Amino acid sequence: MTTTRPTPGVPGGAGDDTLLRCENVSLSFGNVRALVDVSLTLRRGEITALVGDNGAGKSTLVRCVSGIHRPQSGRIFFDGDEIAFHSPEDAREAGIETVHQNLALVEDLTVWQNLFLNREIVRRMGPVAVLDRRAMQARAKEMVSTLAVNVPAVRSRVRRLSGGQRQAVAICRAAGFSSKLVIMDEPTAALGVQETARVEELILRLRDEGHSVLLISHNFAQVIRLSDQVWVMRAGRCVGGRRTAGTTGEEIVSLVTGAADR
Amino acid sequence: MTTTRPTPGVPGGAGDDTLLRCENVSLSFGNVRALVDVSLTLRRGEITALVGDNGAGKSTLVRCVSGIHRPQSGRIFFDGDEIAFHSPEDAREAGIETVHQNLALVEDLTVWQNLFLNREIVRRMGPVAVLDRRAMQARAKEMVSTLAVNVPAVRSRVRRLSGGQRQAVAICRAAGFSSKLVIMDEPTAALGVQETARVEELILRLRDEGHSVLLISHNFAQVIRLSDQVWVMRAGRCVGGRRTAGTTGEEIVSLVTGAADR
Amino acid sequence: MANATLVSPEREAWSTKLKDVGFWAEWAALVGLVVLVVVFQALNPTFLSPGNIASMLVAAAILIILSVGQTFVIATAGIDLSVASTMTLGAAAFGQAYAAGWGLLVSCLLGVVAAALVGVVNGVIIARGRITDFIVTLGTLSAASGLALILADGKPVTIIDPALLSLSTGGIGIFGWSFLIAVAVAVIAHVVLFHTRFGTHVLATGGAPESATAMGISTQRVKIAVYTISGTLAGLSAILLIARIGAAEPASNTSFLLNSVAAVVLGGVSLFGGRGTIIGPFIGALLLVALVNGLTLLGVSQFYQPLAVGIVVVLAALLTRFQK
Amino acid sequence: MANATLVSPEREAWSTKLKDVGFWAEWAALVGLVVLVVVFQALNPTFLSPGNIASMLVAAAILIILSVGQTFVIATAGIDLSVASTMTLGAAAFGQAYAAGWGLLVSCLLGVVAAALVGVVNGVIIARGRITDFIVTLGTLSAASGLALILADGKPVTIIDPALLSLSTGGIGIFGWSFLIAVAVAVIAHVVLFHTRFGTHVLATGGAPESATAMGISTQRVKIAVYTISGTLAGLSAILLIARIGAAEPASNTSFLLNSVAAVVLGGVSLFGGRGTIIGPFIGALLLVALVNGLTLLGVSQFYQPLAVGIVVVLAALLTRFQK
Amino acid sequence: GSGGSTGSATTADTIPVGDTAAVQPNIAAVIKGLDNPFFQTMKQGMDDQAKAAGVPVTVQAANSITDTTGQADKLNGLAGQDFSCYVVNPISGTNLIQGLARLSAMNKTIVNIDSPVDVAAARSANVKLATYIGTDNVEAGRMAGQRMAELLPGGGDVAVVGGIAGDVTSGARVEGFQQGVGAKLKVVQTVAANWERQTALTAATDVMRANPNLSGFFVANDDMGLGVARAVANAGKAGQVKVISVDGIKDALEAVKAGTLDGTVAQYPYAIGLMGIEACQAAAAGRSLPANVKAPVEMVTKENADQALATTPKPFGTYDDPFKTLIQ
Ligand SMILES: Nc1ncnc2c1ncn2[C@@H]1O[C@H](COP(=O)(O)OP(=O)(O)OP(=O)(O)O)[C@@H](O)[C@H]1O
Ligand SMILES: Nc1ncnc2c1ncn2[C@@H]1O[C@H](COP(=O)(O)OP(=O)(O)OP(=O)(O)O)[C@@H](O)[C@H]1O
Ligand SMILES: O[C@@H]1[C@H](O)[C@H](O)CO[C@H]1O
Ligand SMILES: [Mg+2]
Ligand SMILES: [Mg+2]
Repeated sequence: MTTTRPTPGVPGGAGDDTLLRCENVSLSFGNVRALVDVSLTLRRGEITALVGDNGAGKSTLVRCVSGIHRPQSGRIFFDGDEIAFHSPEDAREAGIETVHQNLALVEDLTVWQNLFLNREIVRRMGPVAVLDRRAMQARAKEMVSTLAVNVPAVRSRVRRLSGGQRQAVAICRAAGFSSKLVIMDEPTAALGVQETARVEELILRLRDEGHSVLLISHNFAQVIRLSDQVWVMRAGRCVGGRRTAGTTGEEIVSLVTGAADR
Repeated sequence: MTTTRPTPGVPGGAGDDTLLRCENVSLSFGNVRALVDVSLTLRRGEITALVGDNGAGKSTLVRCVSGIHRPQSGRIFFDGDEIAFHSPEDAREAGIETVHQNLALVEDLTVWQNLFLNREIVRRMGPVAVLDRRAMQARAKEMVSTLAVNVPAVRSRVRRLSGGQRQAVAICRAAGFSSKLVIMDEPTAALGVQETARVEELILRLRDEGHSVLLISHNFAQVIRLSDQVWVMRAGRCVGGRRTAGTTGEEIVSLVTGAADR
Repeated sequence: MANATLVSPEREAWSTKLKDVGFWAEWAALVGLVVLVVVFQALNPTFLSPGNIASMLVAAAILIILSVGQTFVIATAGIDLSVASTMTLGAAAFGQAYAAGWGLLVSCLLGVVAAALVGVVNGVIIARGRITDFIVTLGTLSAASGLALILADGKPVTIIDPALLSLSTGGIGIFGWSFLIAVAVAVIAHVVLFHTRFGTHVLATGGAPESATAMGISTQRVKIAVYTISGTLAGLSAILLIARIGAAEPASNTSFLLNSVAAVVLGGVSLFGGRGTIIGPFIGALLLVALVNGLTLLGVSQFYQPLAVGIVVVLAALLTRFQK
Repeated sequence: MANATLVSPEREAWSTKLKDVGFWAEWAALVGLVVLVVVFQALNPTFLSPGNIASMLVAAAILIILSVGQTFVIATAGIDLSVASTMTLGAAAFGQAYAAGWGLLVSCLLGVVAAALVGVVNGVIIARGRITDFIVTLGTLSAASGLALILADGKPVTIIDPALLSLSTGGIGIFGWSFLIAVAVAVIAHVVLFHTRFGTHVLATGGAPESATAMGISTQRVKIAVYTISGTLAGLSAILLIARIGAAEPASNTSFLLNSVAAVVLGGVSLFGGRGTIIGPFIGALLLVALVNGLTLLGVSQFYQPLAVGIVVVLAALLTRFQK
Repeated sequence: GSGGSTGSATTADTIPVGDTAAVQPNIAAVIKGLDNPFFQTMKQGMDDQAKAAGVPVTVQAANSITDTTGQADKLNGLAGQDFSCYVVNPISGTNLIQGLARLSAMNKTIVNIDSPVDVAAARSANVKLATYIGTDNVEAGRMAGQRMAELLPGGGDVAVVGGIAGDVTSGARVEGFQQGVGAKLKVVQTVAANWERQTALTAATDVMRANPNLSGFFVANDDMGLGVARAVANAGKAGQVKVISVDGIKDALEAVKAGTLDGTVAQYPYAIGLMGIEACQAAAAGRSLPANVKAPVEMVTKENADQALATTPKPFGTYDDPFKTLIQ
């Protein structure tokens, strides 16, 4: 078993089916070096996992890819082109949907309004575009029922939902719009067994439907179960990558903790 | 393997070493019946786990015990006396510390201020009691270093911490004050492997030092690993209890999902 | 219809709604208004005479329009302290144009544009400069009233225009034109807030700016838009004000500021943003106008009026709690 | 010392602090004040004459004290719109007691107690009734000024008292007594906010009320306390006001309301609560007073003054952004 | 009233005390609020006279006519500077006392115009006023009351629209009005309209509704008076309900001429401002000033409205200006 160095395009061989490539991405907050020369790639049609300790920089990397932060140096390529998103809207336009760790829900809006936030369905009525509430509510019901166990009413405000129900809504939203890449930042952290199982099913289904998935998780069993490729971050750096088929939970733990280096 | 019915004082036999007992506790929010006749007990010096799907009512039960909500009916006994907490302060006075699912941190305060929130150390200076910042900071450093891996600076504001770092702070706070019962609502949900391991160590240490622990977790492997007793909730009801030694992860899953009833 | 049945089981029962505190909070203004009307009518039967209703509605028109603008701003968790001064500036701009003989239409346009520009400035500074709404609009409060004084050289311009006069005195039945304009503004605002993408984005920006940003909503653009709306409506109010008093004055109109915010808050809109209705502030404005009207009708002494207003405002807000 | 070394590695370097936007936001008022002083002094050398400094400091005293009270309230994410009216009520109570011949001390006490009571009422209604601060204090704004009018029968009481006169004219060097009182109030407030349990609880209540509640802090009690502080300080201000204008007047002092909030916000305190300093609002108040004083010294025309004030207020706030 | 003298120990570099007419005063004025044409006219009177005499004058005003402390701050700002004569129009009887005490201590000339400084307060603070020029607001109200009684010989109910509740000037005018109307007229209601035209309009509408038999309004200033007149017209009661206000601003004079307003008590702020500057000149010349100068007041009605309009902002009648001769 050889350690694949995080050289762009290399892990696992082929370079053509690369969907996302980060090259030496760095970002600091004041004197906190959240990302230091991070390079990694993500293949089309695969589930790629990103693991690492708390504060390792995983969410920060995700936020760079989804247009919230802009890297201070380094380049990001998506679907063949170098990208420089100016806003999350750009990333969504380019086909990247994200389930953020903080879920990015608006508590005072209803479930269906959150699901269609900035993707609202409208009907033209003369010069004005009016929201098609009925269509959105019906579609929302479908989206939610595929995932949640205690299905939240799509007309209830998110404020009333339990932690797990909220997570389900956020995941539905990311999965609900045809996108090339779905990023999930700890999507099952607050979920129960049944919900977790459903989300895992959904992640596999997304892959089978041709989407690529970037999954961040602290649950290594889950990572081993689902992913095709694992990247490991430690203290802002990407310290290694493995094809999942050729690794074990123990090896990943040792990479995460740095035991492998010693 | 016999199913212990959730009869107060019964699970496992002995009744005298009961620390907490809930009898037919019910609570509704509008028409959401979050708790329906919940009865369970918790033994002194043990780790008791509470599991159940999202929205099953676990956090609501915890909030009743820690003085945030008051049950609409039913009784709660703690340490031999019936209790009717009017505020979380009462619960803390009685010796119940809680790590809430939402962490209950104040983002704009520093780590040490959060750790000592409403437990501030003061120095008398004539008629006035002045905060002993130095003492609190020193103590805070000790508390934090036992737990976190990427130790957050105790003087930095919580707003700057990563999700995992915040969780560590909240746990430190609950563990840091001598209490009879420490309640942890999904304490490792956002934690990395190393942090999770440390929290599990800490939970065991708390037990060994004579504290009782109520642990809520969706991670059944963890529940089996740590707990002495498991209670299962489903849709607001407590549907069963098991001594951990006599059960398996599979049985718990079937209780949670309701497969056992069919 | 398939769609209808799909939706109906989720429609909350009215009985549940009535038990919900949030529901009452949103309708406190209505309850307050009804109580007030009953009390005043019992004490003085002229209160509900058609003539008095008509004059109350006309008197409320300006406040309603300002409150609608304020609602958009407050829904984004902002506040527009400059509404009243902006209205004054609009009036001053109108006055100068009219005095220069540019005609009614151009003058109206100029008044609205001047006020809208203040809104744009507010919005741009707040959104791009990322300065607290409170301090920016406090600054433009002062700056706009200064500009109005400079423009008008501190003097009122008497405007005698038949069209404007009929705007303030004519109408359909007991509904004066200016009140009907206010109703039209409120209806449009309701549609915009609840039936357009923009409206949803306004609520999202107020409720959870970070989440809105993460979903690709440009909260900056939304902020600029709401302040522009508020400014534009202040300009429209300026025209109604001129029509009402027959003059364009550079006077400060301070009472409109606090009253517009009070109407919004009494209308159940949270100052923390993210929630809002248009009907609430509409009724809130009516409540405030009816209150002063009723107290005057009853001949309550001028010294006791502020006390009575204060108590009623607090009681109206307290209603939300007693209903539980 | 062992303790010191334990702590020192965590002390953020100044260079880091200077790069931090939050740091500049908190000190914008100071930067603004320094810029203003430099500009005014360059344009008119009497600006920094001892006499002018002395009169600016005295002029700032009342605003400083009101802003300190307002800071406590704003730190809990509230707002006290009634400060100015409460001060008026305090003055009216003082005036009646003094006119009745009850002597200076009793009159002062009564004035402060009356104002403190308004604060208690605010706090109790807000905390127990759970009504938005804005609407409650808007109500008491009106009610307190009504009470002041009723109490005084709408007439001012001239207060000629040598002790009060020396309070407003005497002092140590360029520091008038009233300014020294304001400094003392600010120092005590700073200690309370940052070196007592209560202060921490105030910040926690404002920053995350649910978390504070979960930790057993009675946010209700904290709310009542901060409004009582604000009311009491308004009462103290009333005495300084009487000393300054030589009369207890029931007329409203509206400009103090917006100025007190402006001073707090310019002082870098967030209206969303949870953060705060005392020195910031202190400097914010000085900035606002120096601004008007400087414009007067320069002989800026009356019409241009509001415009200038508005622009400077926004620029002072913008400073926070340019520093990055 | 003794004349103030220019120059003092603290400002030795300025013109020494002298009795020649060539000695020019350096004048600062602090008046109430410029958002009302009344005060602008006052300023115009000052500016015109200063220009004519070639003396410098700086006019500052409070932010509004309720801004007592703000006005005090402005006076204090000017007090530190090198002016020899201060013209003040205080918002209340005492709000400027502290600054005036400082000026008196420096031997500056203080000319009090329009609203008087409280005599007792001035005495106790050692404030020496060179002269007072102004109209008696009680007197102005009384004139309005008498006129109202003439207009309504049969008696009836009248209402009063005041400024901000608790305002001193408004209070004095209302008091005078009540004295002037006599026994036949009854004041049935007094409302406060905050010196705002819009508020006055709304309040007057409501008052007429409450008192259908109302036959007259006394309004504490012209701006509000125009709003009340409009309310009367809107209610279709033009001519039926009389409206009299105070000030004599141009728009009000025109309204009187047009018959929408039944009268205004013109106070001629122009003359007050002008005489204020003259007083400074006279004091600088070492003349001794009269303690009290009554500024002209005219009851403007439809009969003399043309005359008033022709000379506005100057008074149309002749009036006594004792300073004219002093500065000759
Ligand atoms: N906006 C910010 N300002 C300052 N520091 C930040 C900010 N966001 C993140 N950080 C810091 O950057 C580092 C990386 O944080 P990040 O959230 O990316 O970690 P993570 O790998 O997602 O951790 P976790 O598993 O706990 O979610 C942490 O030290 C964190 O404190
Ligand atoms: N304050 C509240 N108002 C209304 N409904 C509530 C409130 N708190 C909880 N609920 C509802 O009560 C039910 C139980 O929620 P609770 O948070 O106790 O679940 P949980 O078992 O902790 O779930 P999770 O594992 O997702 O945290 C849910 O349906 C939730 O929507
Ligand atoms: O004398 C003035 C004017 O009448 C003005 O209209 C209001 O304030 C008074 O003091
Ligand atoms: Mg993360
Ligand atoms: Mg929970």
